[in-house]
Amino acid sequence: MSGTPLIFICTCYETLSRTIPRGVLRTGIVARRPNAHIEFVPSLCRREDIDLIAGLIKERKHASVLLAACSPFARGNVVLDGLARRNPAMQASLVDVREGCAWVHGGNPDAAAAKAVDLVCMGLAGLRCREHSSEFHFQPVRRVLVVGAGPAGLAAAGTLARLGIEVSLAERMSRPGGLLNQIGRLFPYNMPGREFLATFLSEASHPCVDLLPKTSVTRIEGDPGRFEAHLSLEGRDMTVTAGAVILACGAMPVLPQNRFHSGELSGVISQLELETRLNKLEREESAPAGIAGAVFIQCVDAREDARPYCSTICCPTALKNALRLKNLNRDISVTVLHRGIMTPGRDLEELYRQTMASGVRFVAFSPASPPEVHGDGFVSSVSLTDALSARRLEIAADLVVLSTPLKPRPETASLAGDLGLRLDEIGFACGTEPMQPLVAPTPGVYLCGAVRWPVSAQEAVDQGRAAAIKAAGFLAQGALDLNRLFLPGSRRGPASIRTEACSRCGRCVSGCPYGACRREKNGPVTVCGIRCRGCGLCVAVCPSGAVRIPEQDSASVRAMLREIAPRPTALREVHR
Amino acid sequence: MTEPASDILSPNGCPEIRAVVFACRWCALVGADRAGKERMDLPASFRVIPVECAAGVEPDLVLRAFAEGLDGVAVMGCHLGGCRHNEANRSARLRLMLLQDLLEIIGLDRRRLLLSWGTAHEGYQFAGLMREFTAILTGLPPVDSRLLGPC
Amino acid sequence: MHAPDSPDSLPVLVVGAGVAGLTAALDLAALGIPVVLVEREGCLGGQAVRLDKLYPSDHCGFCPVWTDAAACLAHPLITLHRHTSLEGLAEEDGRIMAQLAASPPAVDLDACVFCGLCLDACEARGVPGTIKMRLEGMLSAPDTPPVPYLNPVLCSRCGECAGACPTGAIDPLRLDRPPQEVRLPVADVIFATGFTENDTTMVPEYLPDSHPDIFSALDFEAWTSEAGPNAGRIARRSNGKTPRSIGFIQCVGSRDQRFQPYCSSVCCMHALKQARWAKRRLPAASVAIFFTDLRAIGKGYEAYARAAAKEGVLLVRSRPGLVFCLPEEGGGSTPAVHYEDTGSGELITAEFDIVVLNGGLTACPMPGRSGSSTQTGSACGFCEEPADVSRSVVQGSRAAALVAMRLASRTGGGL
Amino acid sequence: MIQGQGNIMHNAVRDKVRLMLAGREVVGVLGLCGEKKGVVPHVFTTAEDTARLVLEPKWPLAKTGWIIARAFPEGEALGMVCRGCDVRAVEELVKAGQIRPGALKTIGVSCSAAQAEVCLCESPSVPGEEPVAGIDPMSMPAVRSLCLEPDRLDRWREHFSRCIKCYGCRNSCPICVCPACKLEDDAYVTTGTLPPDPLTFHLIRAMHLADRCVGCGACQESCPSGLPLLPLHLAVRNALRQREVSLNGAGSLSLMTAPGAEAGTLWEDTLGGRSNGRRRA
Repeated sequence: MSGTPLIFICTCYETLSRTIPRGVLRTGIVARRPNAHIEFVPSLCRREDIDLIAGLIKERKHASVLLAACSPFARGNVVLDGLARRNPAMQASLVDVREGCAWVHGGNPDAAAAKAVDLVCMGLAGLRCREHSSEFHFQPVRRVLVVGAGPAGLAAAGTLARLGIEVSLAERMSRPGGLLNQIGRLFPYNMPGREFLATFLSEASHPCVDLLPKTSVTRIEGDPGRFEAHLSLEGRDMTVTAGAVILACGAMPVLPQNRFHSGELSGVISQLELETRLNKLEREESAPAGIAGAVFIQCVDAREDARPYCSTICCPTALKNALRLKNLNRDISVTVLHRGIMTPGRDLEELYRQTMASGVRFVAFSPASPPEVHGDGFVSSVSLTDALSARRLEIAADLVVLSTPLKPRPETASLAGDLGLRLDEIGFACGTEPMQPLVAPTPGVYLCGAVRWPVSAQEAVDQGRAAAIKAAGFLAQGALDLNRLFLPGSRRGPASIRTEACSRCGRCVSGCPYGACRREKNGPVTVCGIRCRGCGLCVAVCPSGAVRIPEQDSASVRAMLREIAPRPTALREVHR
Repeated sequence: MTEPASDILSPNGCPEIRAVVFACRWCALVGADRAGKERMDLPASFRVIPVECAAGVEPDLVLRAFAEGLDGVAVMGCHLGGCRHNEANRSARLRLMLLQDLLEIIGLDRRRLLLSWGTAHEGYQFAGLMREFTAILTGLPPVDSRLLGPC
Repeated sequence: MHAPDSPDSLPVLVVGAGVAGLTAALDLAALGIPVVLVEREGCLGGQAVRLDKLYPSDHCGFCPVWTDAAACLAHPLITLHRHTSLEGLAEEDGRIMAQLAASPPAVDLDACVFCGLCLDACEARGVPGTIKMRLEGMLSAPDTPPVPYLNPVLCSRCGECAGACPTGAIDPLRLDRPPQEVRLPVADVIFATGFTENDTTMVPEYLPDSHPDIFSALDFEAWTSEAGPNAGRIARRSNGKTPRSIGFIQCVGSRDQRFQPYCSSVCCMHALKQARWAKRRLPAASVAIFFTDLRAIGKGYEAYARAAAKEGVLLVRSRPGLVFCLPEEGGGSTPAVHYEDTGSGELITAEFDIVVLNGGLTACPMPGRSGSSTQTGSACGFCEEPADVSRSVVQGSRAAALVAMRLASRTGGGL
Repeated sequence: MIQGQGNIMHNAVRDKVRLMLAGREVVGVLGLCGEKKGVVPHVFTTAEDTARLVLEPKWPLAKTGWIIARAFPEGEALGMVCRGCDVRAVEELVKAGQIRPGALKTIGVSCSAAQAEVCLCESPSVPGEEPVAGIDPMSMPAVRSLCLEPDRLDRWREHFSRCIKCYGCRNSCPICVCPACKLEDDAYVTTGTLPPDPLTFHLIRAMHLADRCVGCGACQESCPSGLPLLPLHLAVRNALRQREVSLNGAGSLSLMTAPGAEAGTLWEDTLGGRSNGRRRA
């Protein structure tokens, strides 16, 4: 086994040689590495080329190989990955002498040649001090903990069960369904909430799903693949071991505390209150008694400085309930006071149009001059300035419905803390925007439903399914696919800490963006391999040089710097 | 003006400038790659070392680079808020800005350490930075152990 | 795990490699389910990689996407067919048979090594400019570097380039070859065909395409993108000058009974994003958005809108009735917007150096989606329901989940 | 400092020490012991012994205290009569997990304003004592001439060239307690050269101490070649503070905590103009 690496220089069908002649390159390298094994090849990236060089390396018994070719983004990665597939144990690294050198210095061939030599020597230096981190495997527990049995949690559990994965479904309340239990009808198709819920309840009632009602999650410890969740079932403590966690603990409605005289004027109620009343009326198929005019006020306690966000679902909910009122009694005059009706998309816009067609009146107001609710004991009227016509309006009303937003649940923060999720400024949990909104930075942790942002029931179940398949995918992989995470083509292992050199100062612990570095109580600092993504922050902040990324060690970087360092020249002599 | 402008010129009329670029492979490395694909003509003064994240660049090794006699070091990462490693580049920025201050304190020009956050992901952006950087370094004398060694 | 040679080891067909399609493909492959991913265009990422920036993170458009694109290219279980579209689905002895039409371009991306030898050969022989190095797609994701593009009109089919190409990647004769029909048995189908921007000429009152400074939203994105022709500089298309004012008109040809009754749901945020970026790059310019309802309802969107307002983006609740051109001093003309200021009720005519029309987006067709009896496959992304990136990827995963569940129920038990 | 006050303070401290010893809180109290030739650090274990306890001159004891007390088993503690900087150093050592909280019980003695002048110290007084006016190091000529004057490079060159690489600065530093040190690692500091390459040897230390330095000046006092190390460390600490304040509005000194306040900050670079937005020919 020869220690010196075999160097393949791809001339890309001699196009490289136009700028950097083979001879110059060879002499340049040999001048610095007298016993370098250099092979010029016209191409590296065709399958047969890769087979060829893989064979050559085997027969010449080289431990490592350096490819001087095009950029990893062009074809370089194809070659590296191809080699890795044929011989996983081999140390291969790539330097980009085409895009990175010949093509950008075409105007100055001498400099280009000198740089190419530098790059090759840097590659060799890097290979010399490079360590091969061992293949990284982990056996995840094939069970998923789903926190919260609302629509999102139920859908997630049901999906996982059908994919043959065990689920522990922890629900705070005595029965599953979450907020959906209080909703009689769902926009946009006016589907009965019970019916909708039933489909997902039946999905989740599956031998694989272990539903734990009246259970709250107190703490989640452990690492991806083996989380230890501490639950309390009516005060009784129990532990669940799960490979992945899906956070679906939902959100809670804000109640209109004495806004618009709610509480002091009878007839001023919250949207949720109206919902329950309508459910009752629809069950009894009776018309609402003593209501001639109903006024909905949107964006109560929302989209203002105190709560600067739009809760997404209040507008469609209001439209749906306005329609329900109309359906119960055509003669009720219904007015919706709004700051813009938020019904994006096809179906919701259709709902908006239906509502208008049914005779529901829409009046826009500006937050600067909110509506005023009048009455004495009972609500009598609402007055406001129409934002579109600037006219004053007085609307007779014996029912005023306040649309309030959803807000994060208190337990979200603590669970997010345990699971390494970030919270946004409002307190909802964040995934990895924009491409993986339901995936936490910590592997094996997913979120869905209103815990991330207020969503309709339909969207909640969609997110539940989405989170479920992500979790299933995570549990399916035996070893983390490091290539996708780390430097192109070069498989890289997690950071490692030399305990004898570690001063336990905890800089890496407080610095690590993934919570992978941790210090047990006056024990050594360790790195959790599954969490670590090799960003190297720990290496940069360690004062004693105890941390290292095996494939890009500080020593090798230093060696590369040496190769770049200017050789003594006439210039420097003059300087002396 | 902390350093006298270099009046030493190599035979071909321009000082021999050497710089190393630590390029985040998610952002600046893409820019470098594109500069190549678009076959832009750049000064041959820099050598790129790809890194997984700018947060992984050791300030101590940056100092090492200067000690090796390099005229400049560039660290290029994703734009703040776009880091692929959970905002790791924010603290990297702080560390490296401090390193600039340190250079300034002992009287070296802070511009020797170029920091770029999300300003090099297009070919022309990378090219522009490299040209400007080289131009700046050309105006400064070589940092050499000699420069700081016994007089 | 998914048994490779069971009857259910047929691949799942994913139509469209936009963000939804990519996500669906990756999620399925992660479960060991083979996937065939067909993309009409040459590059992956769909509309997202054509965006300069994404809201609300202000992230570059292509950067987050190409990670997934690269993962798809590298994944052993995902077979990618570029320049291929789905013609229809047929039912054959209980199996879904997909009819694909592959029209490979003159240059085979997977074989080309971008050495540029064909250019030289062509320049020596053919008409100059017949072969150009051009970005595949508007923005080049690293998996699609500038590739030689063979101009079918100029090309004399002399074949010099084919002779010069060391890898046989280029073949002018492919230009004239009709698309090849491919029939492929598949286990299930996921439609992620995305959307196309409506032809704004539909909306006569806004003079679309009649003045170089009247843009459609995606044109404007391309025109001002950092990877685009102006490298992030905002200039007028008519005279290259820096605009003093930019007007964004929302709901153009959408929420409009004449054309598209529904709301495209992404345009409000898109306009806010473009407005903010315009303001960042030209702090002096006055930037206004004419909206019907400012629908910024997603995670962090309201905050984004508030920030825009704070940065001086003028938000006008109004649906302009007319856009017309006024002569400019020193020649040329500039578009002007005629609208009612709903606050005061007065009619205003304001000149804008650039007008951006934002609105109608139409879902792409899903051939064979609605079969004779029931609907086949699952749809996700914009083609199912207007959606932005973060919604599309969720829908993509959901579609993958539904398919995976169907397959699991067929095999009985888990995957 | 007027003699009378000195005596009062002296007695007060001595009483505290006696109390500590009597109460068996500590196995001994580290302090300065007056001898004919001068003073030496000494661990006082008996009440009568404390008669020899002296408070002047200022002598950083934190590192000594750490060396003695780090190995103490649970429950054992060492008292230490020390200055404000030593109190801060002990806090840092606890923060960095280098010593069990409570293993070093400090009896703080404020420095005089005059002493603060010498030490370039901004907080000479210890918590609980009546405050003594500190000074802003960046306003002192000693610091300004080294860190702000145009010719500072030459001054530093001259100073650094006198380094004999004895590691005294590191060994005396209460913060430098790593079992391994980059200053001895060839990957960072070329070994076997004299004077050591200052860019690495001294500046690497400066970087490491930026968010930890307590300004005790032990490094400078222990330097046989009299390198002005204190101004260097104070200037870096000051620079970091400026950065922290400008980035996240807080004075919390840490090289790890990412500035949060400017979330969503966009493109920037250190070359004068923005690099995006203009294609160069």
